[in-house]
Amino acid sequence: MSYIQNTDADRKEMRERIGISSFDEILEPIPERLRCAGALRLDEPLAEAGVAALFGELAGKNRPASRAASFLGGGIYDRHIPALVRYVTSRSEFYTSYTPYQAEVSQGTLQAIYEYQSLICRVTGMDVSNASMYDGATALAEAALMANAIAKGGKVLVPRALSPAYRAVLDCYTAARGIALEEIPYAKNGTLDLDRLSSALKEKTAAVILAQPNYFGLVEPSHELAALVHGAGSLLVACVDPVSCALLAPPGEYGADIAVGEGQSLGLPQSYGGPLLGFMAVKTEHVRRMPGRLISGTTDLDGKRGYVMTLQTREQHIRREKATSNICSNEALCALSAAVYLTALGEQGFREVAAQSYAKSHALYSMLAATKGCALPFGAGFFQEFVLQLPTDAAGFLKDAASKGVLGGIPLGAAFPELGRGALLVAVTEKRTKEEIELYRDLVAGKGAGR
Amino acid sequence: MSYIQNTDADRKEMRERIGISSFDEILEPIPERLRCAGALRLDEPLAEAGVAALFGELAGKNRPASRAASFLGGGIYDRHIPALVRYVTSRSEFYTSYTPYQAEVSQGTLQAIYEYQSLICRVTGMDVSNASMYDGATALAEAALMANAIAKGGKVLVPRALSPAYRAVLDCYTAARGIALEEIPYAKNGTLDLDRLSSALKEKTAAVILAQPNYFGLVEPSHELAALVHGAGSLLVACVDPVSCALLAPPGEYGADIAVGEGQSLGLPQSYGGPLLGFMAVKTEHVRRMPGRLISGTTDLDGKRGYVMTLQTREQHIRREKATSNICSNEALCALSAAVYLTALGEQGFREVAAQSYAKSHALYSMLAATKGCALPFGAGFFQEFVLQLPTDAAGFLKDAASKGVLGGIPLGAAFPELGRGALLVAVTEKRTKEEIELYRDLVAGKGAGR
Amino acid sequence: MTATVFEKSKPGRRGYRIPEADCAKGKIDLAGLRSAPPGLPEMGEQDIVRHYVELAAKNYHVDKGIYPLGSCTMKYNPLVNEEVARLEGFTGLHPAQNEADCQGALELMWRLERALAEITGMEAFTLQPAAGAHGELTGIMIARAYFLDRGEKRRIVLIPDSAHGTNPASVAICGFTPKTIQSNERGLIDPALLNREMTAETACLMLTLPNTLGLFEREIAEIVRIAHAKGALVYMDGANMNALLGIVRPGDIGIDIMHINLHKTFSTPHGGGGPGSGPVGVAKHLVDFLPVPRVTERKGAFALSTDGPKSIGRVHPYHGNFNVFVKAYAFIRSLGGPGLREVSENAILNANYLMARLKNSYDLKYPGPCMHEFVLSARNLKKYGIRATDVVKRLLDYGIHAPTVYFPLIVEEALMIEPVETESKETIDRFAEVMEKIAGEAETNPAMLHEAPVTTPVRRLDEAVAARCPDLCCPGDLE
Amino acid sequence: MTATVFEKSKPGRRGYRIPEADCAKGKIDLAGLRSAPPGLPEMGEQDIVRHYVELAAKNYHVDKGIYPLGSCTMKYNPLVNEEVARLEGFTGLHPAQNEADCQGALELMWRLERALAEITGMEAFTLQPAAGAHGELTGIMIARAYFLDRGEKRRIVLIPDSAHGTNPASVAICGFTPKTIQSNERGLIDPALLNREMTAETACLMLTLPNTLGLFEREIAEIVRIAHAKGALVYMDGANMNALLGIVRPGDIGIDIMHINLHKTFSTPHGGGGPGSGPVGVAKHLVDFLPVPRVTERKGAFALSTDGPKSIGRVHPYHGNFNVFVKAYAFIRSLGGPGLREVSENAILNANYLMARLKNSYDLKYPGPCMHEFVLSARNLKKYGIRATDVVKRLLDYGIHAPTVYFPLIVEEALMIEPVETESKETIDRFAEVMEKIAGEAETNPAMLHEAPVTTPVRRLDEAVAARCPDLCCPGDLE
Ligand SMILES: Cc1ncc(COP(=O)(O)O)c(C=O)c1O
Ligand SMILES: Cc1ncc(COP(=O)(O)O)c(C=O)c1O
Repeated sequence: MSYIQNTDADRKEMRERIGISSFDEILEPIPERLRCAGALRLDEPLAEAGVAALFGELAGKNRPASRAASFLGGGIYDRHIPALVRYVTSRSEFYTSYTPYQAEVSQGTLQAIYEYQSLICRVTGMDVSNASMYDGATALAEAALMANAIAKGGKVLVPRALSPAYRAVLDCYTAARGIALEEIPYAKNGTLDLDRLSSALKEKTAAVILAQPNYFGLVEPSHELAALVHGAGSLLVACVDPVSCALLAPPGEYGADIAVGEGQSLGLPQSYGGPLLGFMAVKTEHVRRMPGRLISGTTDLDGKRGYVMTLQTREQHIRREKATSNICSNEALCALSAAVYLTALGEQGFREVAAQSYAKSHALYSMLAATKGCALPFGAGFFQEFVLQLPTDAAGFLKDAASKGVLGGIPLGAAFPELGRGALLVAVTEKRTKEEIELYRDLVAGKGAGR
Repeated sequence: MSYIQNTDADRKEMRERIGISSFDEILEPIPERLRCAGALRLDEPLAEAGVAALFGELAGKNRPASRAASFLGGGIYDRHIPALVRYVTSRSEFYTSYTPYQAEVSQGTLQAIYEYQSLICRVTGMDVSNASMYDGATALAEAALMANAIAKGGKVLVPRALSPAYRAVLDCYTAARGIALEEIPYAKNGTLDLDRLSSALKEKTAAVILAQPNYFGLVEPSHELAALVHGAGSLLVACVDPVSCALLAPPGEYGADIAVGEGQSLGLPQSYGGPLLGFMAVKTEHVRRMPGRLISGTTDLDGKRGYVMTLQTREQHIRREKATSNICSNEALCALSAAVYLTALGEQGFREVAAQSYAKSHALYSMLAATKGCALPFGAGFFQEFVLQLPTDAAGFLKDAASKGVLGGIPLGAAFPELGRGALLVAVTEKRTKEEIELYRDLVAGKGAGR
Repeated sequence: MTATVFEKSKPGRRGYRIPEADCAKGKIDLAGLRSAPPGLPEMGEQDIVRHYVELAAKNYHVDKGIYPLGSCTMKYNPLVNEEVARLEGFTGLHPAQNEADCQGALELMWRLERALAEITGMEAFTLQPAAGAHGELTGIMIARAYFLDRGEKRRIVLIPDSAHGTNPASVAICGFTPKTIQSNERGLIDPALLNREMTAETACLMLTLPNTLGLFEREIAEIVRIAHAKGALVYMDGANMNALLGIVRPGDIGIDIMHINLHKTFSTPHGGGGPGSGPVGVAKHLVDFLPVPRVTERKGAFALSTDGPKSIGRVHPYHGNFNVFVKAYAFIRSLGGPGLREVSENAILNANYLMARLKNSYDLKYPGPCMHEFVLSARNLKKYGIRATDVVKRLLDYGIHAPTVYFPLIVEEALMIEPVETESKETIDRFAEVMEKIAGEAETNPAMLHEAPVTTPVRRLDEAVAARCPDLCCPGDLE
Repeated sequence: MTATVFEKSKPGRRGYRIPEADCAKGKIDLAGLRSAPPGLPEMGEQDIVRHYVELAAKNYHVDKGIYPLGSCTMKYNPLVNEEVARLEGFTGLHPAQNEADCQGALELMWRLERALAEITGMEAFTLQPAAGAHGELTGIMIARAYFLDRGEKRRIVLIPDSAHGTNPASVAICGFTPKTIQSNERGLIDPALLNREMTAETACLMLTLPNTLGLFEREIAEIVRIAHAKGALVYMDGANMNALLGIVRPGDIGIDIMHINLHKTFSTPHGGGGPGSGPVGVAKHLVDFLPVPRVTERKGAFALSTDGPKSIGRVHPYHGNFNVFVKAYAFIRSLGGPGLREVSENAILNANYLMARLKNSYDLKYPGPCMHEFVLSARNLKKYGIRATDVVKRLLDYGIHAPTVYFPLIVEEALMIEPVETESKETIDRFAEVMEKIAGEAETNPAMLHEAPVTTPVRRLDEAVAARCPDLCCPGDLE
C-alpha cells in the first residue's frame, strides 16, 4: 500500500512545469555510478490487511508482562493506565504535530507541556522542569554532564545500588565526555555507605548521584545525604521514582540541585522499554544550564495568555557546539501521557497508587519473611520492591513461576554477584492482586498452585 | 467509577440556591410510597480496570467469526474493514454528537451524511437516499409499508428465497399494519418463479419484493422481473446487497421504485448482528412518502454552502401520527462508516471487493462441483454465496469444520426443509484465502487437514 | 466550506487496497451486469483523513461542552465503555454463530436484561429494538398481540398532548388510533379527564414519566388505576428514565410496558443520530408476547430460545444493537446500584439548580420542583421581536449548544433544558450566565440575536429552499 | 484561552480510580516521608477530556494539512501503523522479560535492522538511539572508540556551515572539537577546501546528504576519498534520507557511519516533538563498536547478545524506542523496495515542482534541481520591510503551516521548504498560490503581514518577556 497521492497525470503535469521530460533528469547531480543499480531487496509490499495480519502474528509471538502476574520492575513497572491517556494521545492533533516552533498554531501542545512541567515540579518539589528527555538513564547522564559543567570539572560519585542499565548509559556518556565516575558501595543494610561517601567527597566532586529509592527498592536517608553532599560543596543529583514522591520526601524537600528520573510509571505502557520519558527538574538558579526544551507562559499582541518555547539560546539550533546538550526531538507525546495521567489520578489517586504499591509489596514481603527457604537481606525500608534471595539459582524459580503465569522478578546475580545467584529484585505495584501475591508466596514456598 | 463531577460542596451550594435543605425535598411530587424502598440490587461498582478485566473475560468467552475462516453470510459478511473507518468513527466529534438539529454547529455530520446519501445513490443507481434506517430488515419492512401507502392498499408479494430473519421482521410489521403478504416460491433453479409471480399479480398488488441476490445467493433476472411488476401497475421494492451492485445492474437500472438493503458490508463489523445499517433509496417521485431523515444542501445567510435536515414534515416530530414512519434515532454513525468505506475503497477498490468475492466463491463452487458426496442444487448463477447440500445432517459437518477453525455456513434445513437437513448457505468473501477455500473443500471431501 | 469527496476525487487514487487475489479472477459470468460504474470518489488515505478531520471540526459534541438538549440526555460517554466495546471478541461475532461460540455475548445480554429488570421493576426485557421509537413500536405491537390474544378489539391509544412525536407515530403504524388528552394547568394528566376518555375501546394509555415538561405525574397511581380498571394497559415512554434510577421503579407502580433508551440513560453515545438501543420491558402478564429469540440461562450456560407461540415475532433481524449493549452494561457495572441513584439525584439537582437560576430571565409556565429537565418559554422576549430560535442561535455564538426548542408543543416558544448529571456546577453556572446575558441582549440588541450565529462554520441556513428544491444527492458530473 | 488544569481543579473530584486495595493498607513505615502533598489537580473524566479536546483544537497537525517544514519530513502517518503499534503483544512487554517471551519483538527488531541495512547499504545497525541527535552522539562515540582502539588521537570533526545544530552539539559532547567548513557558492562542499582542512587531527567529516539546502553533494565520491585518504571517517546525517530511498545507498558510496530518523523518512509520527528514533548504521570495520545488546538470529530463534568487548556500551537503558520501530517496520512492509523508491521520487518531484512555481516570487540562492527540499530566501521582500517571519506568520492566517525559517544559517531570511511525497499536486498548488499571494501582499499591504497572524488561537507571542522572566511552572496558589 503506497501513501502517495499523485497520479501519473499529476506527475506528468509537474514534470512539464519543471521543464523536464523524464524524472531522471532531476537526478543529474547524482553521478550515475553512485546510484542504486536495481531495486532494494526487501519483502514484497503488503496491503493494510496483510500488515495487520503480519504484525498480529509478531505480536502473538510475545507474551506481554501486562497480561501476566508481573513482579518485574527495576525502573519499568506494570501499572494501571487510564483510558484517558490512550484517548488523548491517540488524537491526531497531538500525535501528528511537530515540535511547537510555530507557537500560534501549537498552543495545544505548548499548554499541555507547560502543564506537564508544572506537574513534574509539584511531584518533585523542584522549581523548574524541562519538557522531557529521552528516558531516565540519559536524563541522569545529562544531569551528570550538566553538574560537571556547573562545577567546572570534578568527578561524579555514583552509588553501586543503581540500575545496571542506568549505570551503563552513564558510563558511556561520561567516558565520552571524559568525566571520572567513582562508585560508592552500599552498606550492609543496602543503602548508600555514608562513610565511604564522606571520604570520597574529600576530593573535588562535581556531583553525587542519589538513587531514591535505590535499585534494591530501598529508601535512602535523603536529608542526611543531601546535607553531606552540600556540606562538601558538591551538587546533588537525585534520580527518583516519581510515584515514590507521593509518599517520600521529594528532591525539592531535601534540596537536590537536579532531579531526574523515569516517567514510564506515569501512564506509559512498558513497550519493551521504549519510548520512555526522562524527566529533569532543577533549582531555578541552574535553569540556564539545563538541557532540553522549556515552555513558558507569556502574552500575545492582544495581551492574551499564551505559551512559547523559551531560553532557546541554551539549545543546539541556536548555540550549536556551545549548547547545554545536543537534544532536539524529545519525548513530547510521553510527557503528554504523564500530564494526562497525573491529572486523571489527581491528588488522591496518585497517593493511592503509591500507597497501594507500598501496601502490596510489604504484604508480599511479610509473607516471604514468614516463608522458609528464602532470605530478605535488606529489611523493610523499601517503597515497592525488594531483594529476595533464593537458596538456588533464580533461573529455575523464574521458569517455574513463568509456567504459572508469574514473572518472578529480575535476577540480580550477574550485575551484583555479591548477592548470590539466587537474588531477585521483586516489584509489587498497585496492579497486583491478593491472589497473585499469595501465588508468589506459594511458589517461593515450593507449592505453587495452578493458575 | 462514577462520572459525576459535582462535589459535596457543589451540591450544598446548589441546594442553597434552590432553597432546599435536603435533596429529598425536590422529590416531593413523587408520592413517598411509590419510591424505591432500598438500593437497587446490582453488582458492586467496578473501577475502570475492573470493567476492562470483566469485559475482557466476557469477550474472551466468544470465538469471533472475524478470527476464523468464516463462510457465514446470509446478510452479514466477514469483510476487510479499513483502519480509516475506525479512525473516523472513533473521533468524538462524530460519535458523541447528537442528531444535527442545530445545523450551524453540525456541518460535519450533515455533510458526511449528505455524502453518504450521494454514495448510496451511486451504488444503487437511485435518485434519493435517506440518512439511514435501523437495518436491512426493518428498511425492507418500512419499504413494504411505504409501498402499500403509495398504492393505497393491496397485498405485498414476497419471495420465498428471502432471508428468514428479514421475513420474520416483515411479517411482524405487516401483521401489525394489517397488510397481506403473499409468498412467491422459487423455481427449480432457485430464482423467483416468474409464472407464479405473474398469476399473483393479477390481484391488486401494492408491491413486489425482489431480493437481489436472493437468499440462496442467486442473481434474479432483474430487468425481466421489473417489467412484469411494472406491467401489472405495482411497485418494485428491491432488497439488494450493496456490494453486489458493483457488478450487477443496480435497482436504478431496472427501474425499482424503492431500493433497500443492509449496509453492514460497507465497513461495519459483524458485531453479533448489530448495530447495522439499513439503507433506503427511492425514485424522486416518492421522496415525500419516504421514511427517515434527509439531508439537503443549501446556502447560509452569506450565500455559503451548507447542509440541513429537510422535508421534516414527513417525520414524526412534526407530523406525529401522520408521519411516514415513527423513526427518530437512526444509524448515523454506521452511515458514516459506510461513507468512509466507500470513499476509501473508491471506484476501483469497491469493484475489486465484489470481483474477488465473486471469483473466490466461484473457485470454491468449482472445487465442490468436482468433489464427490455433495450437491450444488442451483447452478453457478450466484454472486458470492451458494447452497451446498451434504448427504448428512449439516450439524455434524459444521462441528468438524469448527474444530479446524472453519465456520462452514448457515444451515438451511429449518427454514427451508425442502432443501434437506444437509443444506448449507456458504458465503465466500474477498477475505477468504486460497488455503481456507481449499481447506473447506477438503472438509467436504472428508479429508480436512489440521489448521 | 469543505468540498465534497466527489469534488476532491481524482481518477487513479486509492484510499485503501484489499490484498491481491490469490486465485484466478476470470470474467464475471452472470446475466444482468451493471452497465456503468457507480462513480465512486477516488482519494488517497491522507486526504480522506483530512476530509473527515475538517468535517469533525465543524461539529459540536459532548466532548466539547454542555449539550443541554431536553429529552435527549446528552451525558458524558465514558471512555472505557468505548474501549471494551471495540474488543474483537464482541465486534467479530456473526449472528449465525452457534451458541457455544457466543457464550460471552449471550451472558452479557442476559445480565443486561436482568439488570434492566432490577432497575425498572419490570419482569422481562427484549433487547431487539434498535432505538426508542423502535421500542415504542415493539411495545405497542405487544399490546396489540395481548388484546388479540384476549379476543378484545380495542382501537384507541390515549396520549397526552405533551408527548414526543414518536408516540403517536408508533401507535399509528400498529393500526391503533392515537387520541390526544390535554394536560391540565399544572402540565399533568388530569385523572378526571382521563377517566372520561378511558373507555372499553382504549387499548393503552401511553405516557412519559417524568413527562416531557420534566414533571413527575403526581397522580400516577390513580392514573394507572383508572387505566387498569378499564382493562387498558399503561405504556411508559422511558426516555426520561434518567430521573428515576433507584428512585422509582416503573414496574412497582403498575406500568405494563415500557422502553428505555440505552443511548440516553445508560450513557451510550448518540453517534450523530444513532445507533441507539431501545429495550422494551414488560410486566408478568405480557412476557409471552415478547419478541423471540430470547436469551436463557441454565447452570451458567446461555442459549437462545425461539420458543414463543404468542410472541409477536421479530422486530430486528438478529439480536438488536449488540455493540450498544456492551457500552450500557459497562456503565451499569461501573456504577452499581447506589451509583445509579446518584446519577438521577445529580441530574435532578442540576436541573432544579439551573431552573432556579433561569426562572427570572425566562418564563416558567409550570413552576415547582422539576425532575431531570425543565421547560422555559422565551415568550417574555417576544416583545423585543425575539423568538426561542434567536436565543439558541445566539448561544451557539458563545460556543454552547442549544437546548431543545419548540418542544413540547404545549409550551409556547419552548426552551427545553436538560443539564444531565455529568455536568459540573461550574459548567452549569456558565450556561446560566450566558442565558441571562442573552435575555438582556434581547432587549438591548435584538438585531444581534437575529443575526446570530456569526462565529459558527456557517450562519443560519436557508431551510425553505432546501424544502422546496431539495438537493439530496451530489450530482454525478462533479467527479 | 484555556484555563490550566490547576485552575480547573476542585478538591474531591476524581478523573480515574484504581480498584480498591484487596489487602490491608497500614501506615507507611518509612523514614523521610513527604511533608506536604504535591498539589495535583483534581478533575473528573469528562472535564479532562474536554480540556484536552480544547487544547487539541489549537494545534496544527499533519492530519489537518500540509506541514512543509524543511528538514522535518512531515509526511503522512499511516493509520494501520498506529493500530498495529497499539497491540498489547508489543506495548505490554517488560524489557527484562526473557527472550523466549519476546520472540516477536526481537524478530521485528532484527528484521528492521536488516531492512535498514539493505536500504542504506550499511553493514549493521543499532536501534538504541531515541532520536536523530542521539544517533549522532552514538555515531560520534563509535568514531571515538574506533580511534581509541587504533590508538589514534584525533580531535577535530569537520562540519559544513550548512549543518544542523545538533551536529556540532553532538560532537562537542564527545569531547571533539567541531570545525566549520564553508560551503562554496553552489552551496556544496568544496573538495579543494576540504582537502586543505583535512589533517591527521581530523577524526571525522560530518556531512548531511542531501545537505540542508536540499542539494546532493555532486563531489561526494571525491569528498569521501579525501577523508579516507587522511584516515578520517565520514559520518552522514541521514535526516534527509527521504531523498535517497532506492536511489543512493550511503554504504555504497563509502559512508562509514550514519543515522536515520525513523520519525522522518519512515513515517512515524512526531508526537508534538517526540518520541523519535535514530538508528545508527556503520560500515563493516565499525560493527564491533556498536552498542550492546544486539539482536542475533539462529535458525529462526532470536536472542540478545551483550557480547562486545569493543562496544561503546549502552546509549539507551533498554532497546531504544521499540514502539516506534513497530510503526517504521510496518511502513517498510507496506511499501517494499519499489514503493520506497517511489517515496523518494515523489518527494523529489514535489519539491522541484514547488520550487519551479515559487522561484519567481522569492529568491532562490542555489538554483538547479533540488532533492526533496529547497531553500528560498525572503530577502527580496526586505525592501518592503518584510522578513521571513512575516511571510510565514501570514501563511498561518491562510490555515497553512509555515516552512522552516532562518535555517540553514547560510541563507539570509531562509524559507526551507519540504513538501514530502504524500502531498498531492492540488495541495502543493494551493500552497504555491498562497505563497505567491503573500509575496504580492508584502508589496501592497506589508502592515497586514506584520500584524499576522490574526485568525489563530493567539497572535504573535512575546518571546522576549518569556526569555527575560520565564514562567515555567504554574504557581501553586492557583489550586
Ligand atoms: C420522550 C422521547 N420519546 C421517544 C424518543 C425516541 O427515541 P429514539 O430517538 O431513540 O427513537 C425520544 C427521543 O428523543 C424522546 O425524547
Ligand atoms: C538535518 C538534521 N539533523 C539532525 C536532526 C535531529 O534529529 P532529532 O530531532 O531526531 O534529534 C534534525 C532534526 O530536525 C535534522 O533536520
